[in-house]
Amino acid sequence: MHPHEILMAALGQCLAAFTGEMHAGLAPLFAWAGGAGLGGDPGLRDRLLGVVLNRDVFGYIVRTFLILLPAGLGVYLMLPRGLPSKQPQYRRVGAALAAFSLVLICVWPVSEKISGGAPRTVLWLLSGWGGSAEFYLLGIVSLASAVLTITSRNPVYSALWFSLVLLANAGLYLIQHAEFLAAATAIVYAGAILVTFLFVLMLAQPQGAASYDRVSREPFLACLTGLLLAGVLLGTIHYSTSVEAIPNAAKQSVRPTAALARTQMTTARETSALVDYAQPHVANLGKSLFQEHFVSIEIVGVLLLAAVVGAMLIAGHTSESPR
Amino acid sequence: MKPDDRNIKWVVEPQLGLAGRMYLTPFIDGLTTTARHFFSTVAGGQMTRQFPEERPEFGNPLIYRGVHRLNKDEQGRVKCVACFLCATACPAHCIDIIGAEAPWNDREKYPLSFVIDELRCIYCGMCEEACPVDAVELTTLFDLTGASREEMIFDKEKLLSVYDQTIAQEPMRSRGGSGAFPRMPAKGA
Amino acid sequence: MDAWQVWLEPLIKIAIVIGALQGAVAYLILVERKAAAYIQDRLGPNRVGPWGLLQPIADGAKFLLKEEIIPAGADKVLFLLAPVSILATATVAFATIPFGYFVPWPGARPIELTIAPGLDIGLLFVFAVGSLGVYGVVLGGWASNSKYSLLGGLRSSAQLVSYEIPLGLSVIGVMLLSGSMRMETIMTAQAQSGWWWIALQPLGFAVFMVSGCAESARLPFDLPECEQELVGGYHTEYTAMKFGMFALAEYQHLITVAFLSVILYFGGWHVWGLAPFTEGNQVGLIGAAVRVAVLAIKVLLMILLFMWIRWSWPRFRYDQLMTVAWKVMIPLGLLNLVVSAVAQEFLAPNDYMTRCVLAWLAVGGCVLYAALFSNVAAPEPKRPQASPQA
Amino acid sequence: MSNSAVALNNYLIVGGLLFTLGLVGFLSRRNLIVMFLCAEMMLQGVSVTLVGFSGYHSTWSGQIFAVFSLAVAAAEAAVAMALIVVLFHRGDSLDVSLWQDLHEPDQPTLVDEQIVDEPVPEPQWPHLAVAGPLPTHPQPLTATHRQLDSTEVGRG
Repeated sequence: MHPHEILMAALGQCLAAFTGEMHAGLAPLFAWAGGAGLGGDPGLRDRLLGVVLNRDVFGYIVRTFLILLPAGLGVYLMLPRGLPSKQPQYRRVGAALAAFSLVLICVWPVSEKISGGAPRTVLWLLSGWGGSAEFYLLGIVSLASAVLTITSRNPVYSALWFSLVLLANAGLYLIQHAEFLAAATAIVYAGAILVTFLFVLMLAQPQGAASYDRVSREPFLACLTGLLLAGVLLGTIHYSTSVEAIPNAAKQSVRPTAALARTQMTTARETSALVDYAQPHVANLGKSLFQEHFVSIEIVGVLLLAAVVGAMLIAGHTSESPR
Repeated sequence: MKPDDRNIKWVVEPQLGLAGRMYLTPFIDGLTTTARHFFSTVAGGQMTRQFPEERPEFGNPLIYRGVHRLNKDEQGRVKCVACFLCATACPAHCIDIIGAEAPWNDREKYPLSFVIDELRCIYCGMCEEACPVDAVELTTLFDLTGASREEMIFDKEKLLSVYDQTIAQEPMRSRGGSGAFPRMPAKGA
Repeated sequence: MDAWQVWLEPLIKIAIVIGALQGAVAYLILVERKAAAYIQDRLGPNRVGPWGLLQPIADGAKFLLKEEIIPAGADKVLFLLAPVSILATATVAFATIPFGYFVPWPGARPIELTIAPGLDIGLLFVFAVGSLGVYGVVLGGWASNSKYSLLGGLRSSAQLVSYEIPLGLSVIGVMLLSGSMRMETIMTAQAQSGWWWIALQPLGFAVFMVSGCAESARLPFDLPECEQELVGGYHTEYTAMKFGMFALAEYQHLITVAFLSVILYFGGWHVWGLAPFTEGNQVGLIGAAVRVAVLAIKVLLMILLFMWIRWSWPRFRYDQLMTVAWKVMIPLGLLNLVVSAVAQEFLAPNDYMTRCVLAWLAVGGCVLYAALFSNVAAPEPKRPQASPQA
Repeated sequence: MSNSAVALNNYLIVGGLLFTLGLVGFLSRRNLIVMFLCAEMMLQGVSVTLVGFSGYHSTWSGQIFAVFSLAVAAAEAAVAMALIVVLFHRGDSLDVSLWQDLHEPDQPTLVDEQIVDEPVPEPQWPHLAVAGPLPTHPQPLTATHRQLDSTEVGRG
């Protein structure tokens, strides 16, 4: 099949899924439109409709694709593509598309059957806005700066946006009571690794953008790959964590709350390691780290030592190497 | 430079003791020195000169190079003969002279305008050295301030007024005293 | 909790801390100038107000009113972002500095005099935020489009990243002794044991002081901005309030280090004899005032010590700086850590005397070792071939 | 769907998107350091996922995994930095396509597209400050030494 036809078919499927979820009445129309791209094969059309309406995992994935499509397009537009001079309109359009996609991820309503009646979205802490505002803020900051990291023409800006990603992630860790990890991320990643890379960057490219920073390798294929990966990942996540999609037998294995987990689903050893937020956090983390994962700690220590020795060996020869 | 030159004094680095090699004694020495100065100052000991209230004393005002002045002769006329030697000698090109026919008999020319840009001047004293009649001299006025660049460009009247201000404390440095330029034979004479 | 408790109380605390901090910085600059003047047999600022007491206000006005210059070719966004980021990180570090909490009147809800109380990683938080301060320096250096600034920024980033390691190592001993990273707990542990950790952690304190000096770029370690080589280092091109922000951040770093050293090694608000006022977790108004006063006095003394050091010692050379970090301070920090861990493992929890003896033995061992084997500071003096006077 | 499941869902989504964005960047960018940053971003995505799972299961394991991945990232950074420095010294450039002759023999070579040069703005040199205005002469003269000077010294 010609790639063009595949694309048309995929678009049709997306449209079908989109409308099938929200406006079941319009679905056949769009499904037909999608099917028309395949030559009007009624059997295929029916299968598509079945996929969409049955809400199996493929349906979730298709809908996720639809949500992510503007983001993929936006990232493609924002990536440096060797355009003659600064062409901010491309970046602006791309940024608008990506932001639109982000908004879709945030506010796209889940069907009432899945959410159990309450108006809920794909990305929504069910406790309501009170508990989720921080998550929204940090998550959006993290994702937006991630997009800017990979699309900035100036690598220094890339590094800075990545530091913002790290800080937002540290905030996300804090929400999940991973205080030590948050501080460690800030110290190790943002404070040491990234600064060292900024160091090299400023020594290597004091002028900022170089010619190879203004072009990308195969931006379209890269974005397509990313779109596929993200679609499959998010669709699967969405499908597997929605209650309706899980059969009754498997529903038992979903642990709705930590309290339930404590009573029902854990072995004795896990119970001892359960997080009690009233206790000092770091002490318990350390206990768990050095009692249950002691060998791993040693191995990581050896790894770090090997990395340091290796780095010195590699970088120590720079002065002798031919230029 | 020859190592066995008599005039070179070779300083041998002091050998540091055990504590010195660990920076301990130098650090403690430094701390005690500063503490001693701190407390002696607090107690009202020796202090630097409090400048605007206390004026500095010059060891030898004759070799101090401050603001210029234009000297006058006994009759109160400007001594300068507009020979342009100072302007030529000036490495900073800060002297601007316009000469004119002298209205007096004892010289041919006199400066119609004599301007020194005190901001451009580097106070090297070359003009003083170059002057054949000891007309331009550097005084001990050192705290020269002004609110604008224009104010710091001294013209003839200002330079003469510097002479009036400073002549009491600083007599002319001229060797002969009269300082009159030996009269040239008049034109055509 | 009521809404006002959730929102208003932290806001008030933040306002108090930031206001006190800026005022303290302004007057500490005056104190430093006075101290420097006395050390150099001068009088210091004495023109604005009695004894120069209004000098900080005049300085502040000058900072605000001077011309803002953005150099040609500078990256404007980052150039403006750098001072903001460095000042922000320097200020945020104070979020977990505790001043204790008190019950304003009997039966009332206790008020914690900390912006972010109950953060379990208090000490780690300060380090994390402090490590982000490097960005301001690096960005300021790079965005200025000036060689001097770039060199200053590079130097300083290497210095700050290097000295973070001994700084982190040195406080682990304190964490082991107190069993917590919370600064309240660390102070309580010292108050309960009656020992200040300086007695038990002399090596750790030495490493902490040196690394803290280096982290706040105070004079023996002010390589990033040494005037003789780099004009002004990373803030060469900064003018007016942007430069003022750098100066403020520098002093805030100093105050942070002083606070940390007092809290970690000098018992925080604990003083023998004042225990009746400050005992227990919940104290009244007087107790809280005494605590804050004791803490403030200790911190002030610490800052004066830093100032004294600044005007007494010359600057390290850059290779000496790195040597001190990697070859002296990190091994010392590791040694301190090992000694503390061994003592913690094998000694009774309240056997402070043995710990003290062990720690000072370790110091003695280090001194002995350095005296016998150190050649860090004594390079072979270079002499000309011909002997001077034969 | 319960609270913790949704929280997990959210963390998985953010983690997955971070991973994807890192992948896209790694595939498309050509600067070695930016590629490295993108790899780190993929690790961050994994860390977010792990922390989400840690919160969901109320155990430490996820966080401990994330701590380990942090340590591995640090080790990776050290080696990657050394490699990048060496490569930069050899090629005087951070462009990864300089090293594409390391690929397998049957792979196509990346041909650089025509990059339109960006117009480099003229550097703005600083102007020397004028030392002072010329004095007003009492009478116009034809040529004084000062006028000669002003051409030589470039004053005014």
